[in-house]
Amino acid sequence: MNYLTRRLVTFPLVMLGVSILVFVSIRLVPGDAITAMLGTEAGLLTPDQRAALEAYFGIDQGWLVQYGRWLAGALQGDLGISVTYGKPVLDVILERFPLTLELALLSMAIALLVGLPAGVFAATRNERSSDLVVRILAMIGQSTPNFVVGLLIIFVLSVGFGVLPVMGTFTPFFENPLQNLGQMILPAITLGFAFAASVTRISRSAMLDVLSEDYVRTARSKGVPALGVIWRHALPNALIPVVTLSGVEFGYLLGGAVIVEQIFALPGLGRMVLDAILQRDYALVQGSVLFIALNFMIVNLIVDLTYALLDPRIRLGDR
Amino acid sequence: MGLPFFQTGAARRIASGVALAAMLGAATLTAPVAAATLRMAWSQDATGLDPHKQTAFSSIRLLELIYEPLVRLDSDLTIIPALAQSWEFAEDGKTLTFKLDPDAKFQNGEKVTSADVKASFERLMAEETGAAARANFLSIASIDTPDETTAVFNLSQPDVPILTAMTSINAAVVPASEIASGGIGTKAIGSGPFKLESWEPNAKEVLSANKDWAGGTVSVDGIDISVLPDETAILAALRTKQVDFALINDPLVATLVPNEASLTLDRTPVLNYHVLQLNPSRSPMTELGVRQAISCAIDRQDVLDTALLGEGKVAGPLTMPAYATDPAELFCYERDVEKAKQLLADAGHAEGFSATVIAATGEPPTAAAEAQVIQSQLAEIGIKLDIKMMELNVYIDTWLKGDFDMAVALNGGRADPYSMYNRYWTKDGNLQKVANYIDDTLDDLMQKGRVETDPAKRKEIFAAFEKHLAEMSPWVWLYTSYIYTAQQQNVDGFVATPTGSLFGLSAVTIK
Amino acid sequence: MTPLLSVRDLHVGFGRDPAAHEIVRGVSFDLDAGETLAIVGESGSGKSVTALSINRLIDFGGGRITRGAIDLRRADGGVIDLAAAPERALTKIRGGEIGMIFQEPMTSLNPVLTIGEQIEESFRLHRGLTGRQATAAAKDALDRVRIPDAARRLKYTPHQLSGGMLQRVMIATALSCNPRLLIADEPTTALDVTVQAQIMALLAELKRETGMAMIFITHDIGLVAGIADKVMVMQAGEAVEQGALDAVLDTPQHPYTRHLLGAVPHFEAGRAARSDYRRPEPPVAPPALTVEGLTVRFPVTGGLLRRRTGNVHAVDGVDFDLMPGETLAIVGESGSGKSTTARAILGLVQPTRGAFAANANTRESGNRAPVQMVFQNPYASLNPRLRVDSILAEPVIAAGGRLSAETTARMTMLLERVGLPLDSLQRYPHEFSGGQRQRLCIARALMLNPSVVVLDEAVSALDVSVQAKVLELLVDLQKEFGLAYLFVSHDMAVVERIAHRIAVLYAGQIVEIGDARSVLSAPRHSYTKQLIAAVPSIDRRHETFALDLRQVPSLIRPLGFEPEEAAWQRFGADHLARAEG
Amino acid sequence: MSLLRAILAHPSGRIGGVIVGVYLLIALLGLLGMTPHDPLMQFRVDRLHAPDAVYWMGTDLFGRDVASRLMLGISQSFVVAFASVALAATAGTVLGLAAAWFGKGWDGLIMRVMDVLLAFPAILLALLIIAVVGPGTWTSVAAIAIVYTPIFTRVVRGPALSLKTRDFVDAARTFGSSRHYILTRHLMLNLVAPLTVQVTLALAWALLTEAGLSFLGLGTQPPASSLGLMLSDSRNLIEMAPWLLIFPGLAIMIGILGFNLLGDALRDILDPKMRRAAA
Repeated sequence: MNYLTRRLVTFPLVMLGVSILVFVSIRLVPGDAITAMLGTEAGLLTPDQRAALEAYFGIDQGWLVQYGRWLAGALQGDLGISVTYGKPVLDVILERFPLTLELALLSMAIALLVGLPAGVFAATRNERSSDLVVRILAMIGQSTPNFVVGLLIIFVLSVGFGVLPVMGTFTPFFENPLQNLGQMILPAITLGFAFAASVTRISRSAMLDVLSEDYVRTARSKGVPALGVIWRHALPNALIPVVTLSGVEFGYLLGGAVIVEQIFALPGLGRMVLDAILQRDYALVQGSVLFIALNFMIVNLIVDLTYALLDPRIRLGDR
Repeated sequence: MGLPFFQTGAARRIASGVALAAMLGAATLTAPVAAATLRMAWSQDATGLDPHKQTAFSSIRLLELIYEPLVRLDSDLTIIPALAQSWEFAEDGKTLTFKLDPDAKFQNGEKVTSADVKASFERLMAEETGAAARANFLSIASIDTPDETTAVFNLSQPDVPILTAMTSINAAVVPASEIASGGIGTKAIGSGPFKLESWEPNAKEVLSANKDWAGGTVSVDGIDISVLPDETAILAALRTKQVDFALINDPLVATLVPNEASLTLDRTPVLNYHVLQLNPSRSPMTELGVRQAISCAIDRQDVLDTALLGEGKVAGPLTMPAYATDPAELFCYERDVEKAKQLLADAGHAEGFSATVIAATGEPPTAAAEAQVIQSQLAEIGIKLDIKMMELNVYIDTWLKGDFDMAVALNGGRADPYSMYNRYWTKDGNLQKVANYIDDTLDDLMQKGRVETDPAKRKEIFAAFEKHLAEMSPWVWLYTSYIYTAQQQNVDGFVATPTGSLFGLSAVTIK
Repeated sequence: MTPLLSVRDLHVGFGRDPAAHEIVRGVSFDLDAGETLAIVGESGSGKSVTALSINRLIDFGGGRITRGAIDLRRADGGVIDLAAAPERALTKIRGGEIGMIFQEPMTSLNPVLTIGEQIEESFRLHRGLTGRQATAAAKDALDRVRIPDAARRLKYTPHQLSGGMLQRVMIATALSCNPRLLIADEPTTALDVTVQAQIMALLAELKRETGMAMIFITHDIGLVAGIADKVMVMQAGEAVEQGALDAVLDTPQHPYTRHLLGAVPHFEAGRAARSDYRRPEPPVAPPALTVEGLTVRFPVTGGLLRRRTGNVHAVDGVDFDLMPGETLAIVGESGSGKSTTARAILGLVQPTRGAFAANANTRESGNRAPVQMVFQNPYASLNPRLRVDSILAEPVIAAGGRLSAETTARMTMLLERVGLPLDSLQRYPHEFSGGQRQRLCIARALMLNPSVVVLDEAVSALDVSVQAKVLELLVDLQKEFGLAYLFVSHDMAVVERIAHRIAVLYAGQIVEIGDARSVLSAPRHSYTKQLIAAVPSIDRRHETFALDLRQVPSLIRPLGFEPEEAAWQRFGADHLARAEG
Repeated sequence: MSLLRAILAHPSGRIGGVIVGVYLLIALLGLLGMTPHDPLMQFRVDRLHAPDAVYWMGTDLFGRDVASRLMLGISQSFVVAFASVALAATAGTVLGLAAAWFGKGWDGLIMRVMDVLLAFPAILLALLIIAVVGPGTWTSVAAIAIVYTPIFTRVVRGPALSLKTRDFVDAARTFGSSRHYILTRHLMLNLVAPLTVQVTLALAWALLTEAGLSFLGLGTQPPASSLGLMLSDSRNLIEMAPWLLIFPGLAIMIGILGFNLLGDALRDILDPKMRRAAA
């Protein structure tokens, strides 16, 4: 597909841009790996000691040399070694990624399972009281910061009910799916809350648009019953904005949900990058931001492919 | 005080709890098996495994469970044996001899020998290691190893505090073989009570008991440490019995622990001190009167009551019980706004001035609150403070450069006054640039204290030092706080030390 | 015997208080089986609302039947009042007993479902057919509307077919379950005139085959002559006149019917052509506009590297000239290149080749913009966020002028000339009706006193009676300012009223050009003949059209392709036609 | 004025308009210092005082009046939200217009740069900016603005591209109108509607983002107050002083609700496509 190849060609360009941006910005931040490791004690180092440590962390060269070295490695798939983890950056990322992916998938599933039917329902009840209730709920969902939702969930469950999923020791899905889901469900709900609200709102307005289209009138004129009109004729046409929104949100979620990961103590990408920034683990910050950006672009690509799947005009057109 | 605003009847609470647990899946209930593994949580993880390089409290707490120094401090800050069974200063104070525990073994099975001690200290002293603690050991001229269990430190000058410095895990003895192979920092092979089985930074550690530990018998099978970055989550985990033992930093969270009948909160006063650092090289803090005015204008107890909910003790510069003076005897520890105004006016700043105070975000958790109370208190004498919060590393960078008017800080304390303060208040102290204050009296007292071996005389010297320091007010010392450990009823035997060490976990039992 | 459909005192309203906002106010009519009723009216007359009320689709458009009855005799002989029927009963009737087709075939089919799926659905719903049976039935339905290669087309999605084809698919769908009543709501308005003729022919043929009744809604009274048995004329929600076709067309009673029949342009095969101008021979003045060998090609790219694989020959070697005071109409169907020609002359498209020269109006000096344009859609060609004074001032400012008293004076003069109130200057476009907006566009085009005005489908978007008035205005302005018009249109009836000369464009080339009366009354080129034959007329009653399934040739040519040099045949003083091979 | 009337006639516009209006009033009062108490005054004897007649919404850890701080917080949050959205909208408009108008290479370049910003995890971008410059009101503004610029660029570029092909732009070209005239009169004026809608919705998002940044300690700095900072400061005090969470929480929710309702109404009013659906 022509359009696809053009998108693929811009991939490396954008990635290069991202890598330069992250490289420069992380180095503009005061403090380095040495102060991150030694804290105020770093002041006790003699100049020779400091030089030795800079060489150890690979920050003794100029930026350009560092970037060149890093880029050369990255092109060969070597993102460098994380100083905090003492492991190749890619290994560290790939250890954290499954959780982030699962969390993103679960939140999206919740958002779509709740938001889509709610939005469609509201659209068919346009301007009636049930529509208003759904809309108000959706707006409240959209206007509550997710840390408030997360903290309230934890608080209500632990104080009010005395139960809480195991926090801290995270169980991978394939080790014990039940326990894993038990751990993931609350963060997923926290993230899915606002996500579902957005899906509700966008699917409602898209459905309203579609329901006023000529072909819906045609379907009705053929005697298609109300449910058939909604699910078979209208919904597939209303999905594109929903896919767009879900794609963007999902893409962001793949970058890690810093706040929710922090509250629920999940070892995901978001916290990893946050910690990497705080600990000045340059290689890890660079590698993971690049990884996240790549994911984001792949998700966008998938979204575009989904458009083609949904809409034959895009599938067969020579866009 | 606690008023849980979702109060429910006990019966309903249990019933709904069960229902909810079922809903969330059986997995959410904590394992009922009385495992002998201690489940523990903390909010800040270690940042590395090299005992000679890591200086953050969070790293030291972990490494103290794995590595051992030659000597360590007990809960009264008395020096007690660790790897060394005994030690002795020579008459001239220039030779220090250690006798090692012949049973001590590293976790790789090798015996701990005097060669390891020599190699460890040589590594520590080498510039390319980049060990911050090197500054404390500059007086070591050479190390002799007459036999496997004897290590002799030859000092270039009498140095009493060096023994206290050796209690730090930053002076841990590591296997010479690991030094040679370059494995320090990537693996953790110590001689301590626990072995590090796995470490996932910022997520969790798994420790197992070291059966061969020469220092005693560890009664738990191991420790699973979870990193829960949000301390409210730690509290929630304690409430739902997911963890047996937790370390808490934030007094706001800690004070909630006793509300839960099944939990015990232990608070131990620590040597670390909360302080408002002034920069005496910056006008108008160059004026003694201005600094003293600030000291007089601050109501230390009020800051403590507000920012830490009273969780701490107003303290002078010397926080170790053996040397501490009653704060009431120190300069202006009773707030005196009138005097402050007078001092300020005498210094030519009757109408006050503006300054910026820096503080680190979340380190300590109470920093922002302290800054705000101080801001409000100083406003009363016309000093307008501008608070600048900084991410920790940015703060450290700024702090090390001495690039601030004032700084809210939580600085580390030591069991020995000299080790604690020589870096700031001697003329060639490594952090003299941070303190930015040169005072012959302080320098002189420091040097005297360093070489004096008679405890009573030392105490006298440092009492004079403390009094002078408080009066000169280069900094405004506020108070010391607590380290908090919370534990379930089934945990027993933990003893905390004022250094904040969790070494006491080696003696913990689980019922 | 009761009629198939009997509508009594139908009232339909909209909004929160439907009774207070009635769009249809007391319409009654009867329709027998096999009969065709044409409902004629302009926009806002309530004709579509009436149609949508019959199968109660109006419920979904925010309307409510406030009064009246719609009695339908069902297949089993029972009578149901559709106005009061529950939705459940209605879904059985819609598609099963009443079929419907709509104005816009391009938007009336679901873009994400294949043609086959959409036709099969009707069989599934009303006949209970599934799987292979339904597919076979769908294929038969497509065959029935004369779609070639039906089996393959079933797998197409709507965007792969042309408008005319889609309207056939719509008809196939609507008729799939042999409804006894078909409602056709302006089914040909969006289509080209030759396609319209074919759809009309198809509908007539199918009606004969099935014996169904039909309600045909249109704004074009000329169109109904060929198909209707009865006519109902609607105005402002009321049926002002109804009766048998001939009676209504020949002896209209109501003034509005007379207006529709008289004042509105109807095609009269050249008889109504203008006779107020004749080309002086030899020419006394240089032409206002000369176009020579105008060629516009758009690249077609393909493959991974987006290499140029061919060209769309949108306009291919067009020559003509236009004298001051003269109107040249360029007619053609969609895709013929007529709009591209106009746009190229205005510099909106870059011509590949060719030259054109415009001469300034000789009567006044200081003229810097000899050619101006009026666009088709008056709603789109005025910036909705600008006030009328800014809109009219724009050409002056663009030409480097300033908002002087002189400019304002010209604005007021032109507003008055195009028949708009003087306070218009302080108003925004949305405060005007479509016809008024087109007058604004004309005034704007005249601000710089051009010698040539290009009118691109300038009256096509307007209601029929408004069309007539704007055409009158154009003729008056032409005389007053000595304007030359290049009038681009697909509507032969309109062209007849305004053109002095006509150029017929087909596939990017002029196939016939000459004096309007001559071209319209005696077309020479086969395409022109076909085009003129397809134009509906009130004179051609109960006429059947032959179905013609030819497709317009593709305009995509390989790289390097050049059309043959045209050979022209002369018919009379001013009438040329391209020789056909 | 007719827009105001249209908003008030629209059911959700009325609610949203009233909420936003009341908040603007509160923000103004907050900025003018017309609060029940001094929002910075620490009544330390009344620390963590439950709501009563004196302290309508209770006091915080320092004994500051929550109601007064809430007013200050609303004004602070509004300043951050309005300033960042204004910056992002301006930058996005310029870039989007440039991309749409110049097309080809410029379009490619601008949109690729926007892709870079979009692909860069937003909160991390904000974090890095804040880490470099240091946290504070104006840094939050800059960070949020940079995160939103690509979104506005897209919002402007799409309609600008389609406006570029509209008849009235074609008409302007036939007159020979200058680029400047076409850009300002024909494109910009018609972009006001989609921009207004997007701005209103972005304001809601900016309030949320500010709250998120404050939670990570990167937003507004003490002792100033913002809704997000109040919320995040309350997190460890939920049990002791629930009013510290409840009031700012409600304030932020209702505020965002107001912006969202107003945005929806504006979309209905300004977007002719929706007007058709509503008719």
